[in-house]
Amino acid sequence: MLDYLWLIPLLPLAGSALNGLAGKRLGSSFVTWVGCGSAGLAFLAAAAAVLDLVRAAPQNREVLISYFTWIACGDFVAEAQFLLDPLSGVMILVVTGVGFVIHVYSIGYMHGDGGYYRFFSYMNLFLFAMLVLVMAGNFLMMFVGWEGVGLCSYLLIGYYIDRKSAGDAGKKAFVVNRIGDVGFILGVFLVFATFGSLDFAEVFRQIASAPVRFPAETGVGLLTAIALLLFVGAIGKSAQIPLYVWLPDAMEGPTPVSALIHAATMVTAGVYMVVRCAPIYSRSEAALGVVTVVGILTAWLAATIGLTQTDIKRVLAYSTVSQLGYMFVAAGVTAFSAGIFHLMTHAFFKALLFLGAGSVIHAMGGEQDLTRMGGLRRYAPITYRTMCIAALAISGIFPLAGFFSKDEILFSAWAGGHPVVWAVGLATAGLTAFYMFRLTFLAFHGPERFGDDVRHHLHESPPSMTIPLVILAILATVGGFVGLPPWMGLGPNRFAEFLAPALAHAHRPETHEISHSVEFVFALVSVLAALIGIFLARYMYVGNPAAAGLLAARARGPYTLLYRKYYVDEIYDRLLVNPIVVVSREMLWKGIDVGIVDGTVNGVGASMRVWGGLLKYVQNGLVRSYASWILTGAALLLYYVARMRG
Amino acid sequence: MESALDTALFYLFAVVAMAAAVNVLLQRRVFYSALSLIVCLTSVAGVYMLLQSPFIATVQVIVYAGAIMVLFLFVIMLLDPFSAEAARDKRRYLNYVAVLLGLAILIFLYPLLNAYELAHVPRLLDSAAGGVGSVRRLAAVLFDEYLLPFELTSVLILVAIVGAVVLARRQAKA
Amino acid sequence: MIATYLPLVPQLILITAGILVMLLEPFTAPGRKGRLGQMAVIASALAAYSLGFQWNSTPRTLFHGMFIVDNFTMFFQWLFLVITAIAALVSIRFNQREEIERGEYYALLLFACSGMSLMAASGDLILTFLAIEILSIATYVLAGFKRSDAHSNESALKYFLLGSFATAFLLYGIALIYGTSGSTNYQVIRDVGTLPGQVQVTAVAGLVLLLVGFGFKAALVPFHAWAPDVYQGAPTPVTAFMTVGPKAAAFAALLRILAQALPAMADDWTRLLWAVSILTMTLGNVVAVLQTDLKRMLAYSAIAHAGYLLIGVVTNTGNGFGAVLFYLVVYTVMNLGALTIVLSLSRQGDKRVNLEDYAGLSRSAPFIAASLSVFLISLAGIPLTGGFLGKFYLFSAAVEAGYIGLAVIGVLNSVVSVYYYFRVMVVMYMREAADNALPPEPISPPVLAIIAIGVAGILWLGVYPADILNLASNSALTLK
Amino acid sequence: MGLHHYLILSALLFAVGAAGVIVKKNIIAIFLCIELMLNAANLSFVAFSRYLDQVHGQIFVFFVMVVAAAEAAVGLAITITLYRNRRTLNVDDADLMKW
Repeated sequence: MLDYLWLIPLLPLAGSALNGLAGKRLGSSFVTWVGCGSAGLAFLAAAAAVLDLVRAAPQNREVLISYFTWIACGDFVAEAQFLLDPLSGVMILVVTGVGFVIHVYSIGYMHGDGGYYRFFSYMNLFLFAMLVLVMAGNFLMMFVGWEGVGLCSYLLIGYYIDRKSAGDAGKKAFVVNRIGDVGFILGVFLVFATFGSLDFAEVFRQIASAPVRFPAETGVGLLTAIALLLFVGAIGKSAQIPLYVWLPDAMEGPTPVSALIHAATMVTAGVYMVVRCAPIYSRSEAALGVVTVVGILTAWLAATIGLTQTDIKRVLAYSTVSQLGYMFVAAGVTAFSAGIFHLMTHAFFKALLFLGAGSVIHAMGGEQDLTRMGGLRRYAPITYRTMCIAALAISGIFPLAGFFSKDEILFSAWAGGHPVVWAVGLATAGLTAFYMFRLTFLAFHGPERFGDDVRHHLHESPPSMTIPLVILAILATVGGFVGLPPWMGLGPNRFAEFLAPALAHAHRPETHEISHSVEFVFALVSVLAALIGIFLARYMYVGNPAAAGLLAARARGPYTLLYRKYYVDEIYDRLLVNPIVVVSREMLWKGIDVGIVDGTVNGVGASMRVWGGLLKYVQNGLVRSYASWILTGAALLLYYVARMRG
Repeated sequence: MESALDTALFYLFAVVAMAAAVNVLLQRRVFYSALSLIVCLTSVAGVYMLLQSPFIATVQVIVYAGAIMVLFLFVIMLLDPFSAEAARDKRRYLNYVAVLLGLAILIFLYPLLNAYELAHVPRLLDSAAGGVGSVRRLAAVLFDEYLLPFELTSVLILVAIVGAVVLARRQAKA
Repeated sequence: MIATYLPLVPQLILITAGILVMLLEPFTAPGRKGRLGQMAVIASALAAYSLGFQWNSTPRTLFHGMFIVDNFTMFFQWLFLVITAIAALVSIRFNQREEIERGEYYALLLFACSGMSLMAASGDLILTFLAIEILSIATYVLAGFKRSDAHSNESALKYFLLGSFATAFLLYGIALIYGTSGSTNYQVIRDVGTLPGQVQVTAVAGLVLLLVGFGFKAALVPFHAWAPDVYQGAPTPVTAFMTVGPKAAAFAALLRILAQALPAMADDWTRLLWAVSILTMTLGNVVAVLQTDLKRMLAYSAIAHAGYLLIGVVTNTGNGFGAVLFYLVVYTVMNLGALTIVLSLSRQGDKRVNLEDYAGLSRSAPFIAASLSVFLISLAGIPLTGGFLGKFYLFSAAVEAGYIGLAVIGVLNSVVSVYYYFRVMVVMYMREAADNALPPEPISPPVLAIIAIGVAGILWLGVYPADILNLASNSALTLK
Repeated sequence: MGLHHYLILSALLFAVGAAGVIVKKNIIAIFLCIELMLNAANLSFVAFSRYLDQVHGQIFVFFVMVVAAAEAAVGLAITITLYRNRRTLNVDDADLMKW
């Protein structure tokens, strides 16, 4: 199978092209077959390839195939190549596997939508871009995928083209991502300037084999600069502080899109990139510190915001941001395999949560407000049960998937000498359990808070939607078993061992052994924290429904602060957008030309418009004025020469 | 070549040329501007004489001051000979900007021109056969070294003729 | 003997065809003037074919070093011939619609092409000057070809007045350089000032004045102000021609002069152009954000692209020059493609070029909307298009040469540019057409074919650029 | 009487012409100012030619005159078309397109 590696990304691309070009004419069943079929086949191909990889001896678990020389100019060479090693193997399985399930789910969810073919075309394209990203053998190809997912997310988030908010959200996602991409591409340039190559293998080999030239850095050196620039890209793509604002807005897309973006693809790209560049990060203490701090802060902040949100998809969105924070914490404390492990389990249960939420929204006829749900378990039993499993998994209850990965991260933080990080992480785990069960109880338990008209058409979703839920529920249950921790006495962590060859070039700090019994105690503590969260949620939302309202009323200030998401959007508006708008309106517009721009300003557009307004003064349409610019330019250039040489 | 007469003549031509050039700017009626420019061109032809380039000086008077400027005057007469430039100026400040920039160019250019060292320029080309202004030598170089540009001037003129005809032709439709 | 002058054959073909078109014009019935346009296309193809024989021949000069025969010349002549042929082809329908069907139009295009080719081949400042004038005068007239339209008049007037103004600077610069080196031949100028210490300051003043002239032709800030107005007012096929042809020609001549004649002043011109490059890309992008007229928006985007191109010139390395050549090809394809679509969709009177007019285009003309999207994505520099690779190659050449700041500003600029390119796509795909909106003009099959080839080309350049990249770096070799 | 005198005179004429392009409002007057600038460059050419004892500079002057004539023909034609459509020779009236 390894010879046909190119099939894996190309299948979705072909599907996308076919659906995009001919889907409209050939009808929806054709679209379904092509769309899901290409994703399914890609999954099978990926599975076959990874199976080959598993069969190979550990030292042979790296396949790098170059197809053609993409760019060759002077000493700069970039091959079009795909890399399959344990790390990308895990990623392609997750991407194609979860992606395929989401595709199947979309058959039911998007049924009857006018842009059915368009939707599947975009989804396939998205898979393609993500696969290019994870299978890239060099930084440049990775950047191609990196930009590609950004572009596709723009198409998918803005899918409901009639809704202005959808278009805005798409634009926001794209612009924020582009800001991150600047950092990324600059990092890539710096890599090239430093190592003279963009191939992962070559760059990492140079780093690992030249400890004198690239020592582990404690201060800010070249590697730190590269790592931090690349991390800016990761912050944008993986929605970390301060660039996380696009992700909650991305809920404007159809729910399967949210599932795809949040669970299996796009947002995990940043984590993947950091782990892929482990040889760089692990040699820079400063970069690791930044990654850890950003990760843990994001985890905590997003979890607290999640406590108060009432839109079911927004709660999930903030939970994604929070869980991504965990993954970065793992990378920050050099527990790279734990980060990827959590990435995988998270893909299972987060996809499940989103699809479950989609099923609820579907059943409720588009309602997303938790305060208008309640008692749904009677109407949608399969959705209810699978959602419960997902909530238990994300909370980290033994023996579901989330338990193993989250526990490993928290323990690594402690073992790596970061007790504060561990403590905050533990508290965040409690919060996570609380808000996930708050969601579950509000939606499925308690009195029904909706009208009769909604009740009439309440129904469980069709099998094409519930079967994916069940599959994902199984994965969320057993997915953690691939990486059983050593303290269970069943041998070393298999998952970490499998990944090890891909992380061979990473710098290993010295660690001290901690006995298994201590590890066991830590696991116990984190389960306890989750249980406290769950019972608190049960007390407030099932046992004593008045308590929640009371608490919100008592702690008016903090509650509003959280409900308003720390006012971050408002702060961004105030600090960045508004001053520009005000200054421009008061000082520039009135002075120059009132009404050049008709009020509608947002984000980048606003600030650009201000500068543009100033520059329009230059471009006043008069030949004489233009001539004076030419003369000014000539005078300035001459002045320079007279100064420098005269 | 140094003589008091030469110097005196140079300053005479230079002052007249400059005065005429400034007058081109000062005149409100374009007709007078054009006439002033002819004066300027003719004085520069005088400077050419001082530079021992009689042929160029002749061409300057006949072709430049003669033919080309007549074309100008012709068009001026055709369109709008004597109306003064619009008194209302959309950007009056541009006048000051222009003077300022003109001065700036001069101030910055002056040291650069002043630093010019004739001795640093290698004399690579012919200094044979007659003076610089000899028509024979002009022709020899023009039709040998500069054959390609010379032929291309015909294309240039052709383009100009086609362009002028296309644009200035009477509008076909009523 | 005759064989020596074979490299001039393309020029002869162009000029002869131009004269022939003019001679045949009175004998061609109105409504059939398209034939003359086809003649121009055929002549370009013939010239391109005859060029092929010169490729990879030993570099040499003709006419006492006036005319340089090398791969650089060939590369640019091919580029210009392609530009001219496409401009002629897309003009046929447009000119019929706008009622400006005249054979002279195609003759002027051919003459302009010959001027551009000479600019790339010239090894002497005087020849360069004449070639620029042939090109400029032909373009002045083309810009004003729609005589009855006030916008077209104004476009021609602005281009002409400011163009001759800039020409005067250029000429004065040539005079100073002639005075300091005793010749206008590039090779001689280079020999006189082989070492930086031998350069006279007066020659640097000459360099500055040359830069003003070329800065005007290539629309570099602050010599750019004419460009948006002229591009907007000119008939759209002429705009398409002007945004790529003369700009590429200006870069060709500039590269030759800077790298072949004035390498001793590299310190000066890299520093000056460094600043000009930053100004140019930033201003172009920032102001493009404000535009609602698509032609005008593309005009500013053309300014911004000149800034990117300048990065490669500033590096003063073989890789940088190769990147400039490659990016010129990419830029030509995407800009011509985008403007071809704009001009084909516009209605009589060059109407319907506003952003709002593109609402709902994805419904009424899905292929065109998709093609335009590809061109815009490429202009924005998104991967898997030629635009991305071109920019990447330029920026990495800059980083390699140590101009990291320049690369950073370039990247930031390309981020800003995404905003306005994507706005067009948003309007096409996410907004409905107004009820009273004019439907887009149907597009003729040859133009459709050109658009399709352009799309394929831009993707090809993005996925498998090796061929063109080699061609470009091969052609840039003679410069260094 | 050194070469510098001629160069300075040339620069003076050039600067006056350049300023004139901005000062003048009549299209033809602007055009005259541009001719003045070309003429200034010519003066430099002839002066250099004389002092370098070369004939080349004078040949350039021929070419410049050809260019000037060609520009004059086309420029005046453009002016005439504009005048036909707009009945004005004021360059400030040509501001349909801006920003």
